[in-house]
Amino acid sequence: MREIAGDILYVDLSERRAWREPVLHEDILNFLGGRGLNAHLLWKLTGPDTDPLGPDNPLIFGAGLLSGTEVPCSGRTTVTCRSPATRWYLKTSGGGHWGGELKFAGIGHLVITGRADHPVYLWIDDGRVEFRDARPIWGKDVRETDLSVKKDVGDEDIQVAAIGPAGERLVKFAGIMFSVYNTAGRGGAGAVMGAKNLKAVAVRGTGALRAAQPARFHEAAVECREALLAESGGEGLARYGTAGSVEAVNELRAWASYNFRRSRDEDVYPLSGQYLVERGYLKRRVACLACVFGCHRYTELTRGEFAGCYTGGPELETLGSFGSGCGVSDTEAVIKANELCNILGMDTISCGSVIAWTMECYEKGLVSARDLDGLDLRWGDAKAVIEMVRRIAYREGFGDVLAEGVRAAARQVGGDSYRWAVEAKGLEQSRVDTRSAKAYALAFAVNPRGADHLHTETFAEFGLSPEGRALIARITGDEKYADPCMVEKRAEIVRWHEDCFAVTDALGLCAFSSTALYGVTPARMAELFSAATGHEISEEEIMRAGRRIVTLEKCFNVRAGAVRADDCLPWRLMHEHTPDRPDPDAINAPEELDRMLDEYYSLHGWDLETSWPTSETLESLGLGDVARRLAAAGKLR
Amino acid sequence: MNYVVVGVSAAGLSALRAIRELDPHGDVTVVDEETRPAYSRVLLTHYIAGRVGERDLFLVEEEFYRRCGVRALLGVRATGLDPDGRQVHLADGRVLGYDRLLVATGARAVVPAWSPPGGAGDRGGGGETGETGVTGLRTREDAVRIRKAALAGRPVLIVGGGPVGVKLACALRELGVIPTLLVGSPRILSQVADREASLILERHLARCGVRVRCGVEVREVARGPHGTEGVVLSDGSVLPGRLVVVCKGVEPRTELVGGHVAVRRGVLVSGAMRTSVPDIYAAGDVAECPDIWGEGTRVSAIWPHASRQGRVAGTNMAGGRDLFDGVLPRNAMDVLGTPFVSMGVLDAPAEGGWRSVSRRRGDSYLRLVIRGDSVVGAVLVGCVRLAGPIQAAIRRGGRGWEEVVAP
Amino acid sequence: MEKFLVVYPDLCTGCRLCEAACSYRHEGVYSPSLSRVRVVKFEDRCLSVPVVCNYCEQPPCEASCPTGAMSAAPDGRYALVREDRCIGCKECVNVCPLGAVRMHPRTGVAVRCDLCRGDPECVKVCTAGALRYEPLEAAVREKRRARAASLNPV
Amino acid sequence: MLSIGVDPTRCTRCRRCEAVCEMAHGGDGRGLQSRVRIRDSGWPLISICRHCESAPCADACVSGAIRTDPLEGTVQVDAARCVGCWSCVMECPFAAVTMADVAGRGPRASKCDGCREWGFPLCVRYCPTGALRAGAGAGETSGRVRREHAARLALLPGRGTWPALRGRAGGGTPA
Repeated sequence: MREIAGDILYVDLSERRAWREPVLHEDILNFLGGRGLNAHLLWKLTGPDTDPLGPDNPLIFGAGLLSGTEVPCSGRTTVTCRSPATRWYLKTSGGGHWGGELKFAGIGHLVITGRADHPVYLWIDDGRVEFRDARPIWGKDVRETDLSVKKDVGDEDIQVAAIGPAGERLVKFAGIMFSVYNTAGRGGAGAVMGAKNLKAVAVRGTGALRAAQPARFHEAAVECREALLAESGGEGLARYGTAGSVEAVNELRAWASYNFRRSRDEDVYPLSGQYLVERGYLKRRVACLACVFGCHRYTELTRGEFAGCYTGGPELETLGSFGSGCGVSDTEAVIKANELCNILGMDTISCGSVIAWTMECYEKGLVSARDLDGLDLRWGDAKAVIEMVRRIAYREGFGDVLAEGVRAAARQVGGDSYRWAVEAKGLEQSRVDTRSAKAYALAFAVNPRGADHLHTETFAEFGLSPEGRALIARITGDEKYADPCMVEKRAEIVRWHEDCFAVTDALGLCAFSSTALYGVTPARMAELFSAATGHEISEEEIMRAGRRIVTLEKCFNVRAGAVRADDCLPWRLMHEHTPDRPDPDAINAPEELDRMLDEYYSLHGWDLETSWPTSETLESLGLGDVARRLAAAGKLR
Repeated sequence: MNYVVVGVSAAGLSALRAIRELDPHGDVTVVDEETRPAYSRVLLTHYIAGRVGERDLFLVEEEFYRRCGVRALLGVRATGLDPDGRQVHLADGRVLGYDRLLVATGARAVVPAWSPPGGAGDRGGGGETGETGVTGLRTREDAVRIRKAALAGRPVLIVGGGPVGVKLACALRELGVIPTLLVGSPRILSQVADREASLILERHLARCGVRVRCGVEVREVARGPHGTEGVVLSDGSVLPGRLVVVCKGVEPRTELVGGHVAVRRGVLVSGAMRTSVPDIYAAGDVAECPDIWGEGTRVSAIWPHASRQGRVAGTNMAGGRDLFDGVLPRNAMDVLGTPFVSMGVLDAPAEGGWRSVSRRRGDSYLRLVIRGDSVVGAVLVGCVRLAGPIQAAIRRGGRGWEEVVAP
Repeated sequence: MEKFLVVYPDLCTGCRLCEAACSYRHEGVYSPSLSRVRVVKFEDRCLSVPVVCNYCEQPPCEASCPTGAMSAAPDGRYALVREDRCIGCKECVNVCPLGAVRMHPRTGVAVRCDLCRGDPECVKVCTAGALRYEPLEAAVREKRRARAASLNPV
Repeated sequence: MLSIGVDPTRCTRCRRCEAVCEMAHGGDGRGLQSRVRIRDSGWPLISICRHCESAPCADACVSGAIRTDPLEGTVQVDAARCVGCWSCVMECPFAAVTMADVAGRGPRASKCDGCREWGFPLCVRYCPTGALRAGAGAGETSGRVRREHAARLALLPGRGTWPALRGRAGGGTPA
């Protein structure tokens, strides 16, 4: 089992100490690896009052259990810590090749605590740790950092995870960049890294991963690959990337435009994946480790105002947040903003959101041109958007306010601005207008890190693909529930998806392979796990492990003080209709959300009043220890 | 896994290391007649010459076996084998079970008929020189005895003009003794050198003060009141000397496995060092191996082969996979300042596409034996710098030798 | 028909499944450092290029090998490394103009592509079509068509 | 792990390597002590130790004088242990081991030590044409060459008209 899981490497930056511990057999069986084991480690290493930007907040990198193997789409790395943006639980996941390299170095999980007394970067050479001076590269952007570290180490084939200037300046939505353009973006993990004075983690791994039952594992992996390649949505994803569905989402009226004032944009073609291809912006498709699709993009601008710009992306979310979200339809400007976010090390969703919010404030007079140092931040002004991105990263002028996230900014600006601060739990909502997608709404509300789709991706509810409709039928008993406007059965749909998503994350697989495309089923994941570890696990058991992970994450928030009222959606989505969907249901009305939450908590066996998991629920999931800790804190009913 | 290694010299030792590398926890027992840890036989002449001290003869320190976690039964001879019961019988009555057995019993010196009993004895040496004045050169004791005698200024007669005899002659000469080399063949080094090289070296030896007598047969040892006084040659003449060293070559010690596994001159093994019986391996001087041309099998009693074969055997015994690429007979020595190297096939038959190419400048001599367009053997005297590249050419299949020896 | 391992670097997405497949096939484990095919990444440009043995007409690795360890299979259909002969001198590594020959980190012998003895695994997993095992004519035809299309866009 | 690479096609026989090696390791007037030798013709043109992973010279050494340094990965001679038996000379395919006279003791094996006291092989540093190369290891060397090659392939002008890298799987030249 150790051969596939790798060790846990602990690094204490304050003491400049590093040590390895084997991962416990039972922890793998309970929490699988990746996100699951991360959650377990975070729970053990923190208390209710851990300061997100303090030295005690551990920054935990967890490569997936199957990362580094031939299992398709298995290259994801989960970063876990307490979020500086929300102060709640944070798991955020990135692609690229860094996690696999960590595995090849014999390490599954990297736990970083403490704070270095001056900027350092870690050089992990096959498990040997070196603390290297990062003062010469402090301040450099991610691209330069990547090259400098590789040069410093003397090997260009290594993998680097780094933060940019935004992370150094503790921007609350700074991300950690893997392989330059793959972000663990949401929730400000980059700021946690910056607060530790840690510029980068460079890894070289020359070891090997061995499955416990190699032939069986190989067979299972081949089966997964073939199933994924047979998926109807696969080719589109490969050809046009995530942005291939921009137009479809727009037609579904789930396309958050103008800071969620609208849920449809007039012309989104320039923001679509098809446009990127047809106009030649797309230079190549890019794949994370072991991915069979390659939905990541690489774009270059060779002409025009931003000629010379090149970057990974843009993905759907980026096109949404810097594009329609800000009323921008200039593809090149979005690409430029994307490049800036990437090299400065920021989450594009949050960054676009805070700018869109500022635009609305500016329009409504709550923020003046003087506040913005003369910047005329009108809807659709692409250049102003780009300038604002830079100011946020460097915390210049009003950028300093926005760098704290939209909730804090709204508090500072005051007035009604909280109404269009589209965030929940302090995290800016991702680009799905949940007013037109009820399962998404529920999923966003219960997401322990805030309102986005990466805790639970319930893409199947749109019923866009035959596989998705079949899945809904399997969960609910009837294909008719594959309708995003329905409220019925949303709890079931969300719960199945969140279990599945947790298993997917824990194994290091990409969510696309199991919850947007469906080739990697829970049964297949159980088979992969069994063959990889030599420990037989059934489909039910692995899904139960997924629920154990989800529940433990919930418990982290409960211990930190979360109550039912925290499971909500942004004010705007709960109180304003969208003009593009006049029907009365197209809103996440509090009553409707309450109803779904009731169903959801009941289904989970959580207390309806507080939303806290009950003692029986925790015991039945084998989380008795957690129950006792919560009981001692008075958080258990 | 339970491993038994009989005989630890070059082959046994490298097998031991290979086994330990792959299987750190298996049970390993070594059995050897010597009471001290393994030493290097190749170094004996260098010891006599004073180039290495007695302690430097040992390949490993006393602690070695314990450090490797190996049970060492030293000073015991393995006397019998039961392949069906997977057991080795020892002279002291003990019985060892094994899962994998390595036979690395090496070779013993050939004892000529005229040698008195107790002289160059069947352990390849031994015997009380004070009594017989005759010894072989195979063990440490032999070397100590010869060195002592030489330092005491006793005249030494060396019987045998092979590599060991010549090396011993050189070593004694370095000590200041003037040895006499008695060679049965018409020339020295007749097995490992061609005629011209032999003559060059013979003349060089003579120039350096070694007395060389070729084409003479020893009939008996001449004894007098003070012990050995010399040897009587077949023509009746007597050559005086107080110590007679017999260097008539070696033969594989196959008696342990004889009758159980296939034996020709040595124990027949495959490239993986497996004998004809499962789980019994052989390596080193006792083994008879395919040659690099895959044309036949040969016993090759040289150091590099022994250590390489030992490693291959050990690796395969411990479950790894390795192959010995075949015997390429070769020799290198320093003949009182003149280096001499020979390798491969040395005689070129008159027919069948064989020929030889030679070059001589002063006492620097090079001869290649060519079959078809491929080099299959070489002799170098004086300047041996190209020996390595020529050997590589032979191993590669023999082509490209023209480029190697280009002037 | 004689088949070639053809690399279309343009199409490589850099997923490195070829490395996983190769190391699994040859060593039973997943390890890029044991893979005969390597994907070189220029990450700032999201650029990935698979590098694998070119099967040169006059292979410098074979010419430079002093022991004959680098040799073709008896029928000449694929390349071999005779591990029993390899002494680890790294000549082959140093002369290979592609960096396609490497040293096995554990055994210290050279490794290079053997085309999986005529059935390359890397090709089977390359969904992007960057690695193909096809007659040279097929590669040339595709190249020709692409050139024609670029001259006269349809 | 030191690795020294040789590209004879680039060698112009300026013999700077020999001179530098001579200065670094010999230079006491007892004749040429260089551990790298350039021949006027034949093979190998450049004789220098490659520091093999399983070095035949070390395998053949009867006195344990030649060993691989486990840390640096270099093959080193301990002249004090050498008995001058010529076995290593007979084994080295690159003719990289020679015998050098040690005062009063006769010829003893001598070969490249990777200039360990200098930290970097001087012959490589002073080779003006790149006929001698060195890296921290063969892995690094092949990695670098691979990158260079990949860069050539990838950044060819007019990317898009496949610079198809060919790989042959067949016996000999197609008829």
